Amino acid sequence: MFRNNYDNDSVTFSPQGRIFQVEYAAEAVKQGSVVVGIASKTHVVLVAIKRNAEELSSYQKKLFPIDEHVGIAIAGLTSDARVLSNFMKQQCLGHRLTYGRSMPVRTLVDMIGSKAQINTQHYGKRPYGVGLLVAGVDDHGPHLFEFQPSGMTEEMVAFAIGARSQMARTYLEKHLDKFAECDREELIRHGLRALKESLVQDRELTVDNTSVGIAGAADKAGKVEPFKVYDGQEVAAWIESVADDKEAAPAGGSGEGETMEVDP
Amino acid sequence: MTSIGTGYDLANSIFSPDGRNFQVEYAVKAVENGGTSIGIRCKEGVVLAVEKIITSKLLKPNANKRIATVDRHLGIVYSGMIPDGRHFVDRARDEARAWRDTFKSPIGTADLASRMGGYMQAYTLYQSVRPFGITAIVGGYDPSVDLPVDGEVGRGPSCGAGGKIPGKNFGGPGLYMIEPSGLYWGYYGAATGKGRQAAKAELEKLDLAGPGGESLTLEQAVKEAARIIYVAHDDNKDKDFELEMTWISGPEGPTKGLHQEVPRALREEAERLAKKALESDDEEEEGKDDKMEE
Amino acid sequence: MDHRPQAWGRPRDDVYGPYDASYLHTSMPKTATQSPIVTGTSVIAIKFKDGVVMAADNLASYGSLARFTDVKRLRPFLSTSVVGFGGDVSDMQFLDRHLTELAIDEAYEAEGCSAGDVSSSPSSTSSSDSSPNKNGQLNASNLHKYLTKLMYRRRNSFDPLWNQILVAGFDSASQPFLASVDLRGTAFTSPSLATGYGAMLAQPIMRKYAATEEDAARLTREEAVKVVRECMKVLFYRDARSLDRFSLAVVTKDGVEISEDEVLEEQSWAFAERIRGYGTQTV
Amino acid sequence: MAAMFSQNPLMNGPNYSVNDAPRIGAPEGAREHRFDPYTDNGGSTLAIAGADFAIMAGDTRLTSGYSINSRFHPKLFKIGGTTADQEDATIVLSVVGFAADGEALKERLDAICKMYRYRHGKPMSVKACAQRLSTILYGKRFFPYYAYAILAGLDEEGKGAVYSYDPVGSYEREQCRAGGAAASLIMPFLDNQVNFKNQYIPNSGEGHALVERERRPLTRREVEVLVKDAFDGAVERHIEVGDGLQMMIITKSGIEEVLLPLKKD
Repeated sequence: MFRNNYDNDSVTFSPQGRIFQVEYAAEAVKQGSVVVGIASKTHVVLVAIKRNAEELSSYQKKLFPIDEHVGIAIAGLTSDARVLSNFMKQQCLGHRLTYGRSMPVRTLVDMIGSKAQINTQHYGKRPYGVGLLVAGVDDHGPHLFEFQPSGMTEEMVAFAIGARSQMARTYLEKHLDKFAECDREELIRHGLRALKESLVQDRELTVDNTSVGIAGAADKAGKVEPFKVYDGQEVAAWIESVADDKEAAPAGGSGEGETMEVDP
Repeated sequence: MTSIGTGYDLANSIFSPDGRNFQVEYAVKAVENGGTSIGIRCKEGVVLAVEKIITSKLLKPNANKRIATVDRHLGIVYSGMIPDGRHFVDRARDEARAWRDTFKSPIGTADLASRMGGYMQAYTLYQSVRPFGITAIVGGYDPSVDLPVDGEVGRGPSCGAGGKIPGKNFGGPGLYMIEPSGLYWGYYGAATGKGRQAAKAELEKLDLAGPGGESLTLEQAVKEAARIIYVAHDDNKDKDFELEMTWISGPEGPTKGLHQEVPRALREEAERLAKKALESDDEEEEGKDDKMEE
Repeated sequence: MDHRPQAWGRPRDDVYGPYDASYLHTSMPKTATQSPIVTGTSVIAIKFKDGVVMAADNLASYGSLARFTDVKRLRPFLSTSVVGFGGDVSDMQFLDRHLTELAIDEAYEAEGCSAGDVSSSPSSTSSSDSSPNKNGQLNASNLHKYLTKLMYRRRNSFDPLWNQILVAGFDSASQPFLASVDLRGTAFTSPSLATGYGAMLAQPIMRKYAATEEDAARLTREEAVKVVRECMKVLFYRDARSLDRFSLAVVTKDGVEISEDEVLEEQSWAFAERIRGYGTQTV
Repeated sequence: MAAMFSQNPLMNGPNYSVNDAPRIGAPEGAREHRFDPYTDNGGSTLAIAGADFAIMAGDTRLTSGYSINSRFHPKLFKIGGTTADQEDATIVLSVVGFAADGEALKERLDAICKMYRYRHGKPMSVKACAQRLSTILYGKRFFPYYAYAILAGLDEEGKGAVYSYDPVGSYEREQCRAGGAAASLIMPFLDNQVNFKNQYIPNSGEGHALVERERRPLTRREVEVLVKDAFDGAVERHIEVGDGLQMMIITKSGIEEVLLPLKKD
């Protein structure tokens, strides 16, 4: 029934020092559809592919606002994500009430990290089956964090999680150096292009299956662009701008790489 | 691992017939897969360093810190499962706060090591929890002078608090390493993680317990720490890594008794020297004593 | 607010009639501060164009007894803000310890958030950063909000911290910030503030110089310090629970300077001779 | 003994809004309190609903006893916006009485509105918000928020809506309401000017035959003038009111804020 004797629960080490239950939970993340996040010096963007169970059903939400300065993208078990999302919302609200400021993004991410770690050390608990990309802005500027079921949280320049996300990550690695200086629109386009890399053959980005979320750090006047999710017709122009642009990549000649990549 | 499969390794807090607790041993395995951490204790203070393997190019450089401050004057570095380490640090901070609540003064390095050793050990006692998959190194500098009690409003009496033995030194640097079993010892130089063998060999050459520790300045210790991490990384060359270093000096030293990140300029200088030392090492290959020259 | 800390938590005489102090002398088991014991008198503060000046004398009184004469009632927070305490001294010490822990927690967060590229500059030993807000740590306005919640929570549990507190520093827009909170959690801000007797004696003087924010933004540091020293002198002349040794704090963007051994110079008690009952009577 | 040291004259107060007879003769246990958690911070508020707008107003003085703590302490708060700066808020709450309770009440209501937005993806209606506010107040029935709240916004039809509350949550929707220290001074003025009470057409008859003046909804301009007049009158007659007048005008295009000076004496 089990692959080995050591994967029954999350409180048993294998002789190699691994905890299989946690590794399996990480597999659940790969079951979810792909989400991509990128941070520049001024903005942080999340883009996601939404799935629908069948032709006539609605699309599963992938991006959630947490507080005015933070949003998340999820891949994996949506119900686990909701637990974490509600927790984060409460923490942000509480912090704002107590200190009159927005919660530092790292502090918030560390909180869910600690919460998830507990589930990997106690019998009768299971690790969360969801991975998150947490995007937010605070006094230090824009941030992008990855959260794993193990409780591992790391700050990234750009990242992708979910099904077939490796292709998106390859795209991101290739364009890594450009992101810092990107403006808002360029950043979204990079996000969408990365997303396209991970699409199954003959699937396209459409207004129905694409979500974009973005937040901007304080500008010179101290004004923050609050995290907002865009769906439906709101993302039409962006999708249009990256449609069949294999040649029309932005200045810097990044297009040549695209043909090299082969979907496995 | 001859005993694998006998069934005594399938649950926590179980002894095998020959008196071993397998799950704790397996937790040590998790530590041995992690990046190398070291600590060096010299007369002027303590240096902590860790090798952070870069698992993805997409990680933000220098943003993910692994050495944590506890109270103001203590540092903790760990190898193994990072989320476990975070939990461990959270607990250490709670202990430091509880100590302040009770005694109105900062916790000593030895006291923190003792409490955290106890905490770690408690996770080997029950079937319902697993041991920590980390080995932690705790460094600190206990003040040698009387500190004001927290919340003190006035100058107090002008004469000393008393109770001190003339000629005896109080306070000073402390370095402890806590293992998944809860076992901990004080060290002059401590190393754990994947490259611990090489690192230990290098630490022993420094002769920290003997005259080496007396003569090593804190700045030299920083440079040695960087070099040792580079040496320890040598077996793992295919992967890139980031070096993170912190230090704690006495009240007269560069950190004024606080646990702080090593200033960037010094760290880069130390890394430059470390790379140089490694290169000349490779050329000679004789394995001569490779003490660094200033 | 009444100038006597003993009167702070009581029903107002003008509303409820005179308070029968004999209620205080029952032999009930005590569970909370029901009255202040050792108290500090006024704290005063005024904004100026680059920051805030605050002062409080070094006396802690036990009733009418001048009990402790070396008590520091101004406390720095994270080297960006100053907190001044009036009222009960033991509650002040509790708050001081609490703020120490808060500052330590804040430093934990700052260390995790320190963006890699701008890692701690060489030779930086203390955290006196040039801009108080850009480092993402709690500024004076955040701290005041926190203290307000703390004081209000304690009043809700009928276990108040018997203090009136002034917080000085900078807000998130890097403007000088000055605000007050008392034992009931009532919080407010103003270009100049004073607790206890200072609210009656010092506040009118300070308002002459800084009636509005605009006025305060024209004051120089020297002028502000001068006004505060003048107020401390007036308070020493007229407040029987005051001392001529005091602490003076100046918060600017460069950090916090507190000098704890200020002495009132050039005192003139000539006015006292004409007042019967004031000093030695010759008649 | 306390009275001996009191600097306040022994009288029943200059008509403070929280006026209570001294509790002499109450049962022994009832006088056990030592720490009085309440105080009155004075000030006054006022709200008037128009055909397609609502106006909330309040002075900005904060007092304790005869001291002026602050000359600029707002009593009006925008509620339930998406962000902390309340840019897209559509509801205004005013609180007067004990300032700390007022502040706590406002923050609680705002947090609830924000959670509502998070859960339902739309802002709370004034009607729902009004009911919720009542529930909050009543929830602390036995340790009340000592705050007189007024809530203003636009209802589903776009008409101005004003809800007024007592400290324990009893509430009703009204055309206009004054609250706080000078409520008793302002309210009769409003009865006469907003609801046209006691306004008759001269010589239209005797006694009950007198014909009332025709009632008509006031324009926004008229209401703004009315509010200023009401506060100028209150400042003249009540020591706890003054310094500044803060006005928020709620229309379908958002909330407009106006600050006017009042006498500072």
